[in-house]
Amino acid sequence: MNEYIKIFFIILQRDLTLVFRNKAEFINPLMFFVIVIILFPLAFGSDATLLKQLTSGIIWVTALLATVLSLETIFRTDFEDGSIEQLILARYPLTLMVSAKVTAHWIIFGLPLIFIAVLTGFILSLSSQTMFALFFTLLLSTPVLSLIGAITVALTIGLRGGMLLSLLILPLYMPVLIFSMLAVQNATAGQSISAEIYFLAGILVLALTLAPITTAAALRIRLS
Amino acid sequence: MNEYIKIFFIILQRDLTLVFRNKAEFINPLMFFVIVIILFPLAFGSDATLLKQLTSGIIWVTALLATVLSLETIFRTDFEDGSIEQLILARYPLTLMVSAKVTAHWIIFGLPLIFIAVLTGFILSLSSQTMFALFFTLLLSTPVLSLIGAITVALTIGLRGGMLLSLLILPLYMPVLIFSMLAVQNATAGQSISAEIYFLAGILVLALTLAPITTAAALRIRLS
Amino acid sequence: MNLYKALPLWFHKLGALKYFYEISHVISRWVSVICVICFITGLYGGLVLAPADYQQGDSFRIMYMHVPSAWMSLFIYMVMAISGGIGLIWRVKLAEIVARSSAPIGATFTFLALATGAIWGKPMWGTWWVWDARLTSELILLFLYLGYIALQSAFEDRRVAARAGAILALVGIVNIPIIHYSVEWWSTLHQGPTVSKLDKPSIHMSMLIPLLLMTLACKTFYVSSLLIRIRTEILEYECNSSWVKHLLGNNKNVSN
Amino acid sequence: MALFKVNNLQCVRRDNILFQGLSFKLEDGGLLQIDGVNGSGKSSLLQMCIGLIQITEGNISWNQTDIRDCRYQFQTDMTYFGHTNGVKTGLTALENMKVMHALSGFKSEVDYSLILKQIGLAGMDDVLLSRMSAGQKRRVGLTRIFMASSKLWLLDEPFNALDKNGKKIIEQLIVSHCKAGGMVIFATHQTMEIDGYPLQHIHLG
Amino acid sequence: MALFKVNNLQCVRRDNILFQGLSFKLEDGGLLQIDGVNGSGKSSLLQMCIGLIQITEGNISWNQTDIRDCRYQFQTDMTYFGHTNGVKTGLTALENMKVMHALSGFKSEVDYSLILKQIGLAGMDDVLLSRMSAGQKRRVGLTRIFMASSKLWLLDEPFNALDKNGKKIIEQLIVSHCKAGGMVIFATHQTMEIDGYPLQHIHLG
Ligand code: HEM
Ligand SMILES: Nc1ncnc2c1ncn2[C@@H]1O[C@H](COP(=O)(O)OP(=O)(O)OP(=O)(O)O)[C@@H](O)[C@H]1O
Ligand SMILES: Nc1ncnc2c1ncn2[C@@H]1O[C@H](COP(=O)(O)OP(=O)(O)OP(=O)(O)O)[C@@H](O)[C@H]1O
Ligand SMILES: [Mg+2]
Ligand SMILES: [Mg+2]
Repeated sequence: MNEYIKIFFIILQRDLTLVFRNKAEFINPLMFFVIVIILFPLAFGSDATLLKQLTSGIIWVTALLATVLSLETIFRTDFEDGSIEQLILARYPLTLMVSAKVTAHWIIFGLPLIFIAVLTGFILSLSSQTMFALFFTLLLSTPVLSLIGAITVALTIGLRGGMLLSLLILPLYMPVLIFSMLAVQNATAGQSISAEIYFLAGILVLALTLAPITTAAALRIRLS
Repeated sequence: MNEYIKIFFIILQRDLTLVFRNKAEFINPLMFFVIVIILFPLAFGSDATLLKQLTSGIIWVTALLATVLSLETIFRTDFEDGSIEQLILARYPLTLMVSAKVTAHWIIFGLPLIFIAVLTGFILSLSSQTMFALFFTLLLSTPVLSLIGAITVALTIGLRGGMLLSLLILPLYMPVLIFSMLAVQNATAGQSISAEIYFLAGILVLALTLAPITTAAALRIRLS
Repeated sequence: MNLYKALPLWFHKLGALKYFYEISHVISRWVSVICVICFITGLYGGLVLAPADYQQGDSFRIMYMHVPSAWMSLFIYMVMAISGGIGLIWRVKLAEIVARSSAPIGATFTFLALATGAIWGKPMWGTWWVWDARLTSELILLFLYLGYIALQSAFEDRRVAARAGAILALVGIVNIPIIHYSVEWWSTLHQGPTVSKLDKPSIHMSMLIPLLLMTLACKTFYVSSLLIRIRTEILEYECNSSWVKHLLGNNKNVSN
Repeated sequence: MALFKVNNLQCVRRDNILFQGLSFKLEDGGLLQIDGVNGSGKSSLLQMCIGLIQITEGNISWNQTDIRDCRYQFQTDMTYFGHTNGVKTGLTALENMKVMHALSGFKSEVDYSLILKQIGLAGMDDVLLSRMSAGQKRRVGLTRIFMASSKLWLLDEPFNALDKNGKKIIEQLIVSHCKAGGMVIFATHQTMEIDGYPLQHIHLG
Repeated sequence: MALFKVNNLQCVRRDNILFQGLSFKLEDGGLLQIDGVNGSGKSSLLQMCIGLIQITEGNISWNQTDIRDCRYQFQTDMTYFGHTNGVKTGLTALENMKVMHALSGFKSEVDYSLILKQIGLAGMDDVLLSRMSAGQKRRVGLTRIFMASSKLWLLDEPFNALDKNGKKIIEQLIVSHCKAGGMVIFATHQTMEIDGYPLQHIHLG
């Protein structure tokens, strides 16, 4: 068991090192997020009340798109340089290593995303209930996005065209999006959001237990 | 000269073959586009008049994001398998081959995008003036998106993290987005859009003449 | 054709990095003295001597920071793009270094313009931020700077990075006229040209002079901090050359 | 006493039968070279062993058990080194070695710097792999077999990109592994120099 | 009479001077092997020739002109084959050959199927490269030099992944190109068998 924890942290550290060495890669997802958020007002005109109404939706959709964009990096280079074979052939369960990689992705991507989304909400002066809902839904959903994303990436890795990924992934993300948006809308209307939060927490638990196993299986299938 | 035309078409054919062989890659960008368009009503709630007001903006932003997503493929595999070196070392100006590759990208991606955008507009029953503006702005802008995109891809190719690309590219796309949205808004309000259309046409001419040269230069720099 | 060959010759003379390293030290010292003088007098004139605005009261005084830094953000971008272009075409090392070193300063001024603008916007428009064309395009400028900096850090080789950055900066130049003319092309909340209408500035002298002083202070600040950055960059560029090794006592590896 | 056995194995790719009825076995100390022209199925055979290609007919067994039934045990006892190096160019030699060592199960206490020295990369511990030459990268990948505590090594063209000295180092390592009771199966187009250690051959195609 | 000349060339990578004051020249019919251990700078030298690495000191000239001043002419007269094959795995052998032929300037009329046969891939015209073995892919990449009408060939480890027969084919091609007045510079760790054709050596590192 102790050995497993050690392996988990070695893989985690490996992925984090790879990203932190290239500082740009760390900051870019956040920049992408911010830039896309800026795009929308340009596209929708500058009607302030309208924009305010849309803000939390925009933040959420953008978070989703940014995640899709960032996902491919989870396994791509490993696939290209043959590291993935070595992970599969290692003495330890692949599930363990997949979990470490997904955790790394969430640390690099999900955490800062939550932070910046909340910051954006603050700048665009959302109400505190909305902010609260935004924060909680993102906190519960970003790990789910990483976990589910990893499955589809594992399935499509090496197949040409990053688009296949988005195609598979976006439908899977819809339930998360729907419930999160419901929560945000309810919060904005001053209603309770505990039902949605419980539901999202349920999805999270489900994803946490099942997604790594599924991803490992998908990787094996993809490589054989 | 004749030889140049031949080379142009050989490279064009090569890129088109590569994509058509993998049919998924051809359909994916369009599916991505459609799915994202479906996501938005989920995020913004289903207030019909509000949605109608937002439709053209959503279509445009999504087209932009889909382009960013699709761009990486222009040079990535060439870079990985060493084809790009061979293109650079060929007897013909690199600008020529870059133009062929960008043309291929536009045929594969830009053309269907225009088609599907207009179709979406039709389904969501936009007014005919708005549709008209949407169609013309997309027709003039999608080549620009491919052309400018190619420059940034050439600069960032092989650097880890596809995010750097979006960071560099989105600011460069803003002028096009701004003017297109102005045109669409004016058209919806029943005003003339010729000024914006001229402006977009000007950008297109500029991009057509300068972008391939710049892309070729960027590729050389990236590889030295 | 002659210019194509003559210009780099002239530049190479100035561009002899060792020579530049030596004289820049003196120049930067004098420029910073001017900077401090202008800054103090400008601030005094702006915050104390200039009369309160009949519409805006005292809140207009933030102009003395906002307008110069907004101008600097555009100016430095031009410097960055042009010197990048020179480095790209004629392979002049000094021009590459100027472009590289300008980016962080330019980003800082852009940030300042945005921040002071937002602070000024609160009393004027009742909100920190609106999505109008001037504000948005200035924000895009910030991202151009940041993108340039990110691109620089993504390359291992400085010279390759400099040339890649130059291309990005040159392409991004389209944004500059958009920022400048945005107030005329779109109906925006932002103030139209008031100071920069050279023929007939629609601003009172007692307000104008401190503004000009502050502008000069910002310019000289840019020059002196640029020179300081250039000097460290030169050392890193030339870490293998004998004069740098000599300068550093010959026993340190400064490659990173 | 370990036993690696291939029984009546068939390999079909692109609707061609590459080989058929292939049987051989390898016991402790066995050293086997897979020969054959380009495209004869050497890499395919090795990939069947590690499960990257499905076995359609025949079977491969490890200690009398079909490898599909003892995948985990087999993976523990086996180290694979393929066409790709399986290293990250964004990490340094040392960081790569740490990961490889972890994946191989930390069984033995190893001195990373010493291994790098043995494989001819003395002092390159902290160099990023993206700044190494083709042969140097391959050497870093090969440190994997220095750190392995597994019985069976499967090596696909291990001498690719290596210079003469590098080749000799690996040859010696292979022989000493076999002498200590290990087994090695490898594919290469080059001639092995192993000072008379008994070498089996399988010829494909 | 063509002349390829390297004069006082220096190569610095990772702050190490790999070589310094390197000078040699090659005339019609010249065959030059670059020797040296892994990491001695063979690939770097070839990449300097084709402009993928900037030249910092010294120069390389082609027919008395610095190659940086006659890049276009030099590219026309030169064919490069590197560590990577420069082929698309999504295309068939034939489609790849057409593109390579076009890029090399269509100078000679060539029969694609015949060339494939000569290089040992008879009948594989319509096979996707993604379904070929390592050596077969490399062979498709090497058809480039069969179709080239250029004077100077720069080959970086051309025999990698090739079997003995493939190696022989390329060796013969190289020699006959030189006999016809061409020039070849190549880096390899393997021993060439060229039946006594005069072979120059440059030893790096
Ligand atoms: C975040 C908000 C703001 C941003 C990003 C911003 C940006 C800029 C920029 C980029 C310029 C330089 C334009 C050029 O030289 O072409 C500028 C100039 C100027 N700004 Fe702002 N601004 C903001 C808010 C404000 C506010 C609230 C006011 C006052 C009501 C203001 C007043 C001015 C004035 C008077 C000038 C000088 C115009 C001239 O004569 O050129 N700005 N601003
Ligand atoms: N991208 C790079 N950046 C910095 N240094 C590099 C880079 N690539 C290689 N080097 C260094 O340059 C030296 C020469 O590398 P090069 O690839 O030329 O060697 P080589 O002689 O071709 O070796 P091999 O036989 O392994 O192919 C090596 O010591 C290596 O560490
Ligand atoms: N992914 C694939 N799909 C279908 N067929 C393949 C695939 N890879 C290889 N083949 C075919 O299988 C055969 C054997 O390939 P394999 O890679 O095993 O050869 P090899 O003996 O390792 O050759 P080499 O010496 O070139 O490495 C080849 O004829 C090839 O055409
Ligand atoms: Mg093989
Ligand atoms: Mg090499």
